[in-house]
Order: sequence, then C-alpha cells, then structure tokens
Amino acid sequence: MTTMLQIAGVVAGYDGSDVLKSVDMTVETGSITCIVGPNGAGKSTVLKTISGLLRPRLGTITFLDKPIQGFSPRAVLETGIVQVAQNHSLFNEMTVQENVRLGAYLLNDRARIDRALAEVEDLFPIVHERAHEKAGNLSGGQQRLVEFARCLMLNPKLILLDEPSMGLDPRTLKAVFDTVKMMQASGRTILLVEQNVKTGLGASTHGVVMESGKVRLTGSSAEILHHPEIGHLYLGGTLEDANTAEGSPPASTSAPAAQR
Amino acid sequence: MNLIIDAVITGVLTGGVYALMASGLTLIFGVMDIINIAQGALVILGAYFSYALEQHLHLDLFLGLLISMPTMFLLGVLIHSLFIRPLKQDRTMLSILVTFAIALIIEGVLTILFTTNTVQLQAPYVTQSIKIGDFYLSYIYLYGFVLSVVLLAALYFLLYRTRFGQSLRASMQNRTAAELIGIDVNRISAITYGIGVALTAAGGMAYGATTAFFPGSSYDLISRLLAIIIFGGMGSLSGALIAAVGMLVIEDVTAVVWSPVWASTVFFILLVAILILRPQGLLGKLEGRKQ
Amino acid sequence: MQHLRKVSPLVWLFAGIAFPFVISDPTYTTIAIFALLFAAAASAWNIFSGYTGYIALGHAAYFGIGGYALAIICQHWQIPGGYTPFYLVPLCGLLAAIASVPLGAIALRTRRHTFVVITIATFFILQLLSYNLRSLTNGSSGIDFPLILQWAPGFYNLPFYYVALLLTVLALGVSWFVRHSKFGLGLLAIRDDEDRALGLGVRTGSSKLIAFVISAFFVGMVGAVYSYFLGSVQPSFTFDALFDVAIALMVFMGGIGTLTGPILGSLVLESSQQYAALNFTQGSGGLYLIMYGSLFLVVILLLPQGIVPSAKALWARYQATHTASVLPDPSGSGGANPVARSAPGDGMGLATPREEAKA
Amino acid sequence: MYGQSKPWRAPLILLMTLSLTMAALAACGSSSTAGTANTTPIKIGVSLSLTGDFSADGIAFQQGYQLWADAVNASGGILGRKVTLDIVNDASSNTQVVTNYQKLITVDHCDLLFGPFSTKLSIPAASVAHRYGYALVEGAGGGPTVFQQGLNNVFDVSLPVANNLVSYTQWILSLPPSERPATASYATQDDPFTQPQIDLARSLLEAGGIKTASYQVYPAETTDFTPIAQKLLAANGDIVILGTLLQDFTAFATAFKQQHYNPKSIVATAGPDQGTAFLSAIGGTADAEGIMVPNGWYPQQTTPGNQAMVSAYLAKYGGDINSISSDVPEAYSVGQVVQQVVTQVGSFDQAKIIAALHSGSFTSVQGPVKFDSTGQNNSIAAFLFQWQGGNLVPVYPASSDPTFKTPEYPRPNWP
Amino acid sequence: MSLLEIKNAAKSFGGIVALNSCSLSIEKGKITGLIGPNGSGKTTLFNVITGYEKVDAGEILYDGKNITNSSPDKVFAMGIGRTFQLTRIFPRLTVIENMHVAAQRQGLRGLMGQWNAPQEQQRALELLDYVGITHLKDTPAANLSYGQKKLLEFAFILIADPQVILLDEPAGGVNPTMINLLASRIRGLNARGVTFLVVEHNMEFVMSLCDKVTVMHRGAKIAEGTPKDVRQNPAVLEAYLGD
Repeated sequence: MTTMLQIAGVVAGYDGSDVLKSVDMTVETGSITCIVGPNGAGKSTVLKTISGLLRPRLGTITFLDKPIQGFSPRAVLETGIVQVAQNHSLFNEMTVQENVRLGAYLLNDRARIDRALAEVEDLFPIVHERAHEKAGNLSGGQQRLVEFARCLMLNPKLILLDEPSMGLDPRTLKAVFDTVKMMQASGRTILLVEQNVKTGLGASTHGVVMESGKVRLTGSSAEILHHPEIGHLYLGGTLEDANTAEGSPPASTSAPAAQR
Repeated sequence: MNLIIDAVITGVLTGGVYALMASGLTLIFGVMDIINIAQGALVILGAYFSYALEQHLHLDLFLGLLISMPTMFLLGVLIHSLFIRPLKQDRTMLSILVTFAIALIIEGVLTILFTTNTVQLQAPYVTQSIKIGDFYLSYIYLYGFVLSVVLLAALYFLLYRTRFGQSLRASMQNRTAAELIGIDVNRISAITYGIGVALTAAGGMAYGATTAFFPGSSYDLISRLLAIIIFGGMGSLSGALIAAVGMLVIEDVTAVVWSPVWASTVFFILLVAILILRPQGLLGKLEGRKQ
Repeated sequence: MQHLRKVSPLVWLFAGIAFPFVISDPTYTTIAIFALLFAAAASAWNIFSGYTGYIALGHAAYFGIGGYALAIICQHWQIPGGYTPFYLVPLCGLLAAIASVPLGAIALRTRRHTFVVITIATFFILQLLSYNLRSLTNGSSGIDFPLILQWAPGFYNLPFYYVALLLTVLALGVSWFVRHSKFGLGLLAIRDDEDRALGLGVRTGSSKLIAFVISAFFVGMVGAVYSYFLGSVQPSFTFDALFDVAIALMVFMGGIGTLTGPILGSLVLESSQQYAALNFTQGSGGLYLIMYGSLFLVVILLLPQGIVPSAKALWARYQATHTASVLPDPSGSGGANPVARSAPGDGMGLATPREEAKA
Repeated sequence: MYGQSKPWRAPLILLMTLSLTMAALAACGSSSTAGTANTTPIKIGVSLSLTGDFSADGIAFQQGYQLWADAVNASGGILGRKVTLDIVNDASSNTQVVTNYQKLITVDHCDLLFGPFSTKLSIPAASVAHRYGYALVEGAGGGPTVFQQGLNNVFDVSLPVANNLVSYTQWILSLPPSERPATASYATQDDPFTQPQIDLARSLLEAGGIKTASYQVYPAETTDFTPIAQKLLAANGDIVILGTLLQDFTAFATAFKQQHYNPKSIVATAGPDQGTAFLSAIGGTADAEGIMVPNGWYPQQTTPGNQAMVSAYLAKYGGDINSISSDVPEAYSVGQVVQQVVTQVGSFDQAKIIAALHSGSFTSVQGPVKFDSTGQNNSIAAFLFQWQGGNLVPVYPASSDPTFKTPEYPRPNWP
Repeated sequence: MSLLEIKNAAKSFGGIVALNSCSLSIEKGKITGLIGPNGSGKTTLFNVITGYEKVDAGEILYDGKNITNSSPDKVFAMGIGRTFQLTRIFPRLTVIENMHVAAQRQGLRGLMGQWNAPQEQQRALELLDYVGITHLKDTPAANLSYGQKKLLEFAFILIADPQVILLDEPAGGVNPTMINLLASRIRGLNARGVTFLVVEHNMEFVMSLCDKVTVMHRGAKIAEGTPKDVRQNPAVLEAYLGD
C-alpha cells in the first residue's frame, strides 16, 4: 500500500490556544482510516486542518507527495479531498438535486456535471427519487446519504467524514456504513472520525487513537480494538466494568436523588 | 376619492424606489446576518454621485448610473474587506456599530465635498408629467419605478438563475458547508456587499430625483429602510418590495385622508401590530426551532 | 497594580464627590454632568440589554417621557425653579416605568432584530405623539422649565452634578445587585439560551420585563434631570434617536454585559465627544464627523469586546506570562487556559470559532 | 467568576483618563486666557452649528460674523482693540450648545457673546448667558418661545419671526378687488419658526375676507411631499403660502410643477431667500420666476454698511449678489449692533450693555434696530421679495429705491 | 405505578405528522428506554412533555396531575428535568453559574438574593464533583468539550431534585469512557428513586441500562417490554434494528 496523506508535526487551534499539539499520522491509499479518542482530543480539528477550514500554525500536510497545508478549502478540494461536515451540512432550502449539483461547484462544464450526477444517482437512488424535494424535509439518515452523494460529485480521491454515525438509528447507521464501504470499494480512500468506537473501527481498515491533541496509537483497526491498555483507557472497557467501578451518588445530605 | 387613488398610485411608484433601496439592505442581511446601518448614508452618497455627474459632466441621470453603480460596487467591496470581514466575534451587533461609523464618515466626506446645502437632481423628466384622468403623473416616478423593477428583476435573476446566485444562496443557508464544496464565502460576501451598495447608487439616484437631500438626510432614510425590511421579513426580497409599497401607500393615504403629521404614526403602529402577530414579518421565516 | 485592586468603591465615590471641588470650573462640571447622566442611563440600559442580550434601541422614548413629565408637571403646577423639581424626578422615572410596561410587554414578544426594530418603532411613535398631542406637549415649540434665578453661576451646576452622581451610583448599585442576584443570573441565562432557561424554571417573560422596566425607570429619571438642566423640552431633542445610538455605543465601547463597562464607556465617550466638539471645529464640520467615525472604527476593530473585557484579557495575559509558568491545561480539552478563559467570561466573548462551526 | 473579584479596577482607569482629559482641558483653557491688557483683542464667543441639521445656516452665519470682524478690524477695532471670533461647533445639538456657552464664558472668558443659529438652540444658550449676566445678541433665533421665558438679556436684531409675512398679507389685501384672490392654501412644517408666521398670515387674510382653501401641517422630517401637494392641488387655492425652509420648499416646487399646479402667487417663509443655493435647488431662474419671500434685507439696500458688506462678501467668498444668503446680513447686523452698544457704553460691563441695548437705537445692514422690552426688534418692516429675471428683488412696500420693482401678479406658470 | 402518562398525544408540523395518537406510560422508579428510527417522534415527544411544544390533541399526566401544554418552567418546577440531543448549556456563563441557573427559588426575596448562596453553592460543587468536572467550575461553559458539556447539562438538571429525568441521546457523540461514567451515574440516581426516560441509539447502552424499552415508529408506540423482548420483536427488527 502507498501513503496517500501524510500529516507531520501539525500544530493548530483557535484563538491562540492549540488544540492540536504536534500531530503525525498517515492515511494509506484505499484504506478506511478511523480516528477515535476522547471528546476534545482534537479529532475533528485534524479534519478541519486537512480540508482547509483551519490553517495549521506549524507542520506539514502532504497529499500525494504535494504539500497542501494552509490551502484554502477550495484549493484543497481541487486536489481531490472532500470533507463531509459533522451534521446538517445540506442547504435546507434547496432541492436535493440542487444540493448534489452544488457538489460540483468547482466545475463549469455542464455536461460533465450531468454525467457525474447520473453516476451518483446510480449509487444513491434517493437522489433521483427525491430530486425535487427540499433537502430540509428529509430525515436525518436520508440527509446523510445526500451529503455523501454530494461529496462524490467531484470524484474525490480522499473523503473526510466527521462523525457519520451522529444521531442515527441502528438501521440507518448500518446503511451509512455500508455506503462508506461501498465508496471505498469504488476506489476511494476514507478518513473518518468516530465516537462510536466499535462501529467506527469495526468498519475500517486502520485506526488512529488521539488524546489531548496528540496521536497515541496507530495500527490496523483490529489491533486498536483489541489493544488491552488502549481498550481500557480510551475505549472505556465494557459496560459491566463501569457498573462495578466508582459511581455512588454524593452523601445523602445532599443527594441529588428525589427523596420525597 | 380621486385624492385617495392618486395617493395610492404615488405610493406604489415611490414604494418601488424604496424597495430598491431596501433590497440591498435585506440582501446583505440575508447573506451576512448583519444590519448595514450605512445603507442610508450610501443612498445619499449615490444621490450625490449622480448629482456630481450631472453637474460636472452633464450626464443624464440614468446614463450616469453606468458609472456610479460600478464605482459604488467597488466601494462596497472595499468597505467589506476593510471593516466588515475583520469582525470575527459577535458580528451581528458589532456590524451595526461599524456600519454606523461608516455612515458618519460618509456624511463627513459629503459635507466637505458638497456643503450641507440642500440639492435635488435635475433632469427634464423630473418636472415633466403626463396626465392620467385628472391626475398628473411625473415621468421621474414612472422611470424610477421602472428602474426599480428592472433592477429587482435582475437581482432576482442573479439570485435564482445563475451560478453565482446559487453559491450566494448556499452561503446564506450554511456557511461551513458552502466552504466545504469550494465556495469562497468571503468573496461571495464581499461581492454581495458590493451589489448591495451598487443598488444604493441606483436607489439614491431615484430618491434624489424625487426628493431634495443633503448629507444628513440619511438618518430618516435608514429608519424607514429598516422598518421596511423588518415589515417584509428580514432577508426576503419580495417581502421588502411588498413592505415598501405598503408603507408608502399607507403613509400617502393617511396623509390625504387624515393629516400628514399622523402618516408615520399610523405606519409605525401598524408595523408594531403586524410584528406582534407575525414576529418574522410578512414573508420572513421564523428562526428554526433549536433541536 | 496589585494594590490598586483592593481600593474600595468608597474611594471612587469619594473621588466623585470631590470632583467639583478639585475642578470647579462650571465648563468641566457641565461636561461631567452630561457624562454622569449618560453613565447612569448606559448602566441602566445595560441592566436590560447587556444582561439579557436583547438590544433595545428605543430607550430614548423613556428618556423623553421622563423629560416631558417633569416639564409638564412644573408647568401645570407652576413649580418655581430650584430644588423642588429634583424631588419630582423619581415620579418622572416612575411614569416612564409605567409606560414601559405595556410597550416592553409588546416588544418582548419578539426576539433579535425584530425586537430591535420594534423598540425603534415605539420610540418613533412616542416622538410623533410629542409633536402631535399639542394640548399636552405644546407641539414642536416644546415646554420651557422654570428658570432658576436664585443660584449663583458658580453654584448652579452643583445640585445637578450631585443628582447626576447619585443617579449614576444608584444605577451602578442596582446593576451590581442584579448581577449578583438569582434574578440577574436568570437574565444572563436568557442571553445565552432563552428557551433553555425557561426549561430550567427561569420565568423568562417576567424577568425580561422587570429588567426592561428597571432600565426604563432610570432612563426616565435621567431624562428628567437632563432636560431640566437644559431648560426646555422639545420633541426633536428630548426624543432623540441619537440618544439610543450613543448609549449603545457607550456600552459596547466599555464592554456590554459588564458591570463597569457602561460607566467607563459613557464617561470616556461623552467627555471626549464634547472635548472634540470644543476643540476641533475650526474649519469644516465634516472633518469632525470623519474623525468621530474613524475613532469608532478603530475602537471596534481593535477592541471588539469593549474596553473592560479587553483590558482584563490583556491583564490576564500579562499575569499569565509573568507568573511562574503557564500550566498545561489539566482537562486536556484545550479550553481552560487563562487567556482563552478571560475573554468570554464577562464580556461579549460569544462563541468560539469551534462553536460557530458546529452551530 | 472572573468579573466579580475586581470590579473597581476599571473605574480607576476611567477616572485617571478622565482626570487627565480634564487637566488637559483646563490647561488649554487657562493658557489661552492669560493677560487682559488693553491691547489684547476683544474675544467674542459664539457657538454655531457647523455640522448637523442646521449646518447650512450655521456656516452662512459664520461667514457673516467673519465679514463683520474683518470690517471692524480694518477700521481699527472697537474701543481701539481688535476683535477675534471664538467660534465653537455645537453640531446642532442642544446639549453641546450648553457646554459651549459655558466654556466661552468661564474658560475662554469671552468679552462678548453672539447668538447661535435657530430658535431651538437659542433657548439653552440664552439661559446659560443669563446665568452669568451676559447679553446674548442674536440674528436668527427669533421664534416667539425664546422671548416668552422672561429673560432680559436676549436680543434679536432681525425682525420678529412671526411678523415676517405681514407685509405679504398687506400687499395681497391691497390688490384691487377684481384681482384679489378669493382663497388661499397654507402648508407649514411643524416647527416653532415657521408655523407662527403661517398662523398669523392666515388670521390676517381671513380677516381680510380671503377664505382658507386648505391648511396643512406636516412633520419636519417629511420627504415625500406629493400627497400634501395633491391636497393643495385639490383645494385649488388662488394663492399658496408655505411655512418652509429650503429643502421642503424645493420639494413643494417640484411637486407643483409635476402636478401643473399654478397658483397666482407663491410665498414661502424661507428657502427662496437662499440666493444661488435656492436657484440651483429649484432648477434655474425660469422656475424661480414670481416666487416670493419676506425678508429684512436685500443686497442693494442702502442701509449703513450694506454695500461694504456685499462687496467684502463677493471678494472673500466669490459668487454674485444672489449667492448671499440672508443669514449673512443677519449675522453681520449682530456685530454692528454690538459694536455700537459697546462704543456707546465704553466698556464691556455686561449689565450696562444690557441696559443700553434695551434703551438705545441702533443701525444695521438690515435697517434700524430698536429693542422692545422682550428684546425683539419691532422697528424693521419686512420687505416682500420676488424672483424676477433671475434676481431676488424687493417689491413691497413700494419705495423710491430704484431696485424696487413692481410685483408680478399673477406669477407666470411653471416653465 | 405510572408516574408520567401520555394519552393519545398528537402533533404535526405543517402536514408532517410527528406524533400520531401516541400513548405511553413511564413507571415510577424505573429506567425506561425510548428507541425508534430517526424521525419517529422521540424528540417531539420530549418537547411536548416538557412544554417546548404544544400538543394538537391528547393529554399528558404527571403524578396524576394534568400537565398538558404547561410552560417549560412549570414542568421543570414540578420535577421533570431534561437534556437535549445537542447539549444546551449557557456558553457565556461559567460552569458554576450554569449550575445555579436551575436552582429553584420562590418569591421575590429568593430572586433578589445572591445567586451563589452558600448552601446552593455547596450542592452545586458536590454535583460537579459527582460528574467529575469540579476543576472546570470557573471556566466559561463554551470552552468545555462536547462530552464535558453533556456532563454539565446532566449535573445542572440534578440541582433541582427532579423526580423524572428525560435524556435525549446522552451517549451520542461521547466517547465510551464518558458513556460509562454517565451510565453509572444514572444507575446511582435511579437507586435513589429517580425515574428516567432515555432516548438513545446506542443499543448496548440501552439494553444494559434500561428496565423497560418502548419503541416508537411513525409517531406512535409499536412495542414495549424488557430489553430482551424488544430485541426479538419482529416489528422492532423490521422498523429499527435492521437485519
């Protein structure tokens, strides 16, 4: 396998405070790489620095052997990287088709856009079925699929997904991750951020564990899932463990429970 | 009765001009979520621009727009990049202050250039009129109205039939998502602000040809324009059109059937009453329910 | 710098009381009277707008009601110039407060920009009424206050000064009290997320209205004193839209939602504005407008949160770099370092970019 | 939380800033008033609206005062001392006008005070001047309210505002019955300067048998005059009497032209007296033809100092005689009267000056000045002026002065 | 016995039916799970119970009292607390101030008193300690991480001693460690008698935590029972869990 994306020594943050404190990671061509870690570890921030929404203060991001750090979102998009934002990233007042067409905003060639649309409609029938409905009227899972469809319009090489499972019911969740695998099967590389560790790592080939703005562990997703120490510390062990651990409410004088 | 019909006709025609002035305001609000207090001062600046072209180059008022509108567009882009784009936090409120400051500076510059004397734009069609029934209708009202309709139609076309319009609407609806599909939102904002300001050049010309003005005229104007876009629903173009026409008709009719001194009072009371029933204005959308 | 922090409010009060004796020229006490009256009004406005986040741009209406109330009372009862009108000032504030109950209740049915415009509209309605209800207001000619003939020129300003000082201290006191009360915490919660606050038992409707009425009460009293000092009420001056803009600018400049920001903003802005008008007017008046506007731009672009929060942030940064070491963030969330913390804490910090991106 | 622990630090910064500002102010003030030897110039304080709503008039007033000061200094000054004008801007704000006169009196220690522009600002100005026993001589601020306060120190050298249109009514009523209009329409801004004039004219004309066709009051901030014009048009009065300033007069004229409304006579309280500013606003000499305005002054008048003032104006500010706003002689007259009274009293003792102003008779470019007990000058008759062939010429009351012309009546239709 | 009872609640938004004659009852002292596909009306149900939305028809009973269409503050004062799917805290207030917002007080004197009265302050700190974010008490809530915000929202509900707590996707977007902490806190509180109604898509969380699970689909209840029963219910499999 070859390396598609390489991040080295990236420092980035908001308002003068650093969220990412020197991040190094690689994404292999054709993989599904899943970043996991506690809230606030900087997972989504990594995606934002790649897609150009956030400018890194230090470090390099190399995509297909070319440096892309500090590029504008548009320039990043032109290199073949597309990001799907965390939630509700459709234009609610526009129709499904308008939304999907906007995915090819960078293109001027109408015929090419039509062709791309036809291809995407093949993969995502919903785009065709609900073409003229307002995107805001779709359910959460349907919206996620339309977002995926839109991101494929430019035929990207690398797709960044920010918590695709957020707020989805199990059935939809399964459909979404099936779609992720399908996108991989059609030759694309995927880098995603997941809180739902088991689902996320379960569907991916590679895993990255982050904590406090740094990468703690990388490896195949199976390795990560079964790494004993990491499993206990960052993935929370099992629910049974937790139930027997600490967890009694404060002293009865100030117990939060109702005692009426 | 004839008086009322006359008042309605003038109300509709002047309402068109107000709609043109307000359309820039509502457009800028829709895209950037900022209230451009400088709109009133920019309208007056636009009027003086036409005045200068007419006085010094003897350009026809409408021809002059070919110069003033592009120039004002550039001015808008400049203002946006210098003063509005740098606002990071709390843009909505801070932009009110920033644009107010810009209004003060514009007034100051106009005072130096043109003194505070009252002027009105001159052209043959300003005072000529045609007789309809027993009512004289001035050409300038007609021309101003036609200009407004044409420009508003062009704006509508731009927004709903062009790629730029699509990206503009996308930026209005979801800024981050727009950035992620490659739309340069800052550029769109700058252009939108420019368009809003360019529209004031046309609105200012039509206003200046029907009303005498001086650099301080902007204060009355901006309060009316604000009332119009709230009445019509913030961010709604057609709402602004309806509200502008409605406002002027209400005022003109009140002025003839009751008294000019109560015209504004009636309008403002009506505005308050309507906003109590429909807080989002006539055609505005309620802010989405959280969650 | 450290010991200055411990200086008690009493010292400031004393400084305020002593001011006319230190700088006794009536010109400066005149400026001080205007500045203090604006400070009282700004502080009161901040109790509503600063704490709840509802930007009201119609308080000039209550200023006008207060001014007209005093003028009409003095005219109707033929009250001679002197101390008596001062005793009537609370009554005028009360009248303004009473008027604000229905007006506030109507306006507070709406939010954000619509609220702003409704408040502007209520202001215009009242201004128009002051023109049109001639039997009460004497129309555009206005009403003159009785002359105060018995006070010597050197003494004349002192009663006004101390009344203005008293109003400022009272407004600040009420503001402090509100800020530290459960009621005030509810107002701040409304500013951040009104529906959520309601769902946590905050009676948002009545809280907003009470804060609105409190601010109208003070602004009404300020209007009464201000107009009495000027000697007359006239629709265009007593109901002055620029009053609202001025108040808002002063509060924003000082730091909206902070306790002392509004006072600071108004004292600095009003005195510097009067100073500028006195000193930089030879030649074109346009230049004055340009300078004034440019000053605003500079302040807003450089200190977007206002003077007080920005100063605090600077101070925090100074402390952070000059105390032993900057501790790493214990939570690992990247949020709790002292610099980032000081900004949104008290002022208009609002959402961090992270928040915006999520929203 | 963060904000509570040290809430008193901010006011400290504030008080320091404020004290520094004050100290700086005090320093400026005291340095400029050092020495009162007899060779130092006489300092005359005046607050003018150089910005804001009244700024057009404020700037014209500044010219008038300046022309007078130049003239006095050229002729050796007053009591052997030159004069300097200490002009501060009040930005058309009544708050600022109080501070300004306060400063002129206690910081700048001005020897004399001139009035501001407009009735609205004269009231607070007069009250401050009164507190310090200063005489306040003014040229435009003659609304009746100023003189209802019972102040003894305010003097208006121009004719009382309310009487402005009296000469017009006299002229109308002097027309032969066959030509005399049967009806008159009135429209006035809701303003203490214009409305009393219109009300007086109306009562005089009604007493003379001329019926009122329409009477409209409109708010000062009106921008759209079409509905009002339509009402006047519908009432179709033979003559129209307007209580306007320049801006609304222009709007009325435009609306009348658009509506082809041609009353036999149009008179306005102000606007047509603004010289070339009026001509350019209305659109040229043909449009101005026949429009009337009352005024206490005209450029060709042979009143004392008038020719000198006019030529000095043309030399300094350019233009032609029509470009001289009537604000200029109003301001100039203030200076002339003050000059005479100071020379007469021989000192700057304000009490004596006030007494002398009340008792004495003076001359000015606008004509004789004699104050009544309230401080108004009742000795000037308003001339009635009419635009004829691009010039504003006096037409009434009849005079042997060659500049006087016969009134055009009825006025020609709009071009 | 049932503490909270929803009878035939109906609600639609401009033609889109969110609740379709929905009836369910929440037993006192139990942890009830509420699951269902996206758009099945779970959040709308929360909104109508807590007064954020008014029902078009039907009624809601709490402890035998009719609370249909009561305003959110009244519902909260009666002892029903809730959290939101995307947390709703007060971003510009500090963590400790957030805690005090929900502390109920009666009458003018209560409102005019200091917001951080010693007793309330002590309790607020204990609750922060309980969820493990005491060290952040003076931090503006905006600066908290997503998970910390969830904990804060959970903690400030508790300050008012609610009898019933409605949790809307407490585990969504939160890392497993925090989910476990939350689960243990819910159990602890439940042991003291607090009733819970939990909307959650994380099946592991729901199944291990809840005494009873109710399934919603298209605005109405389609199944209820023990986690085990529900898991095997064909209708649930069809509508929700997938195959």
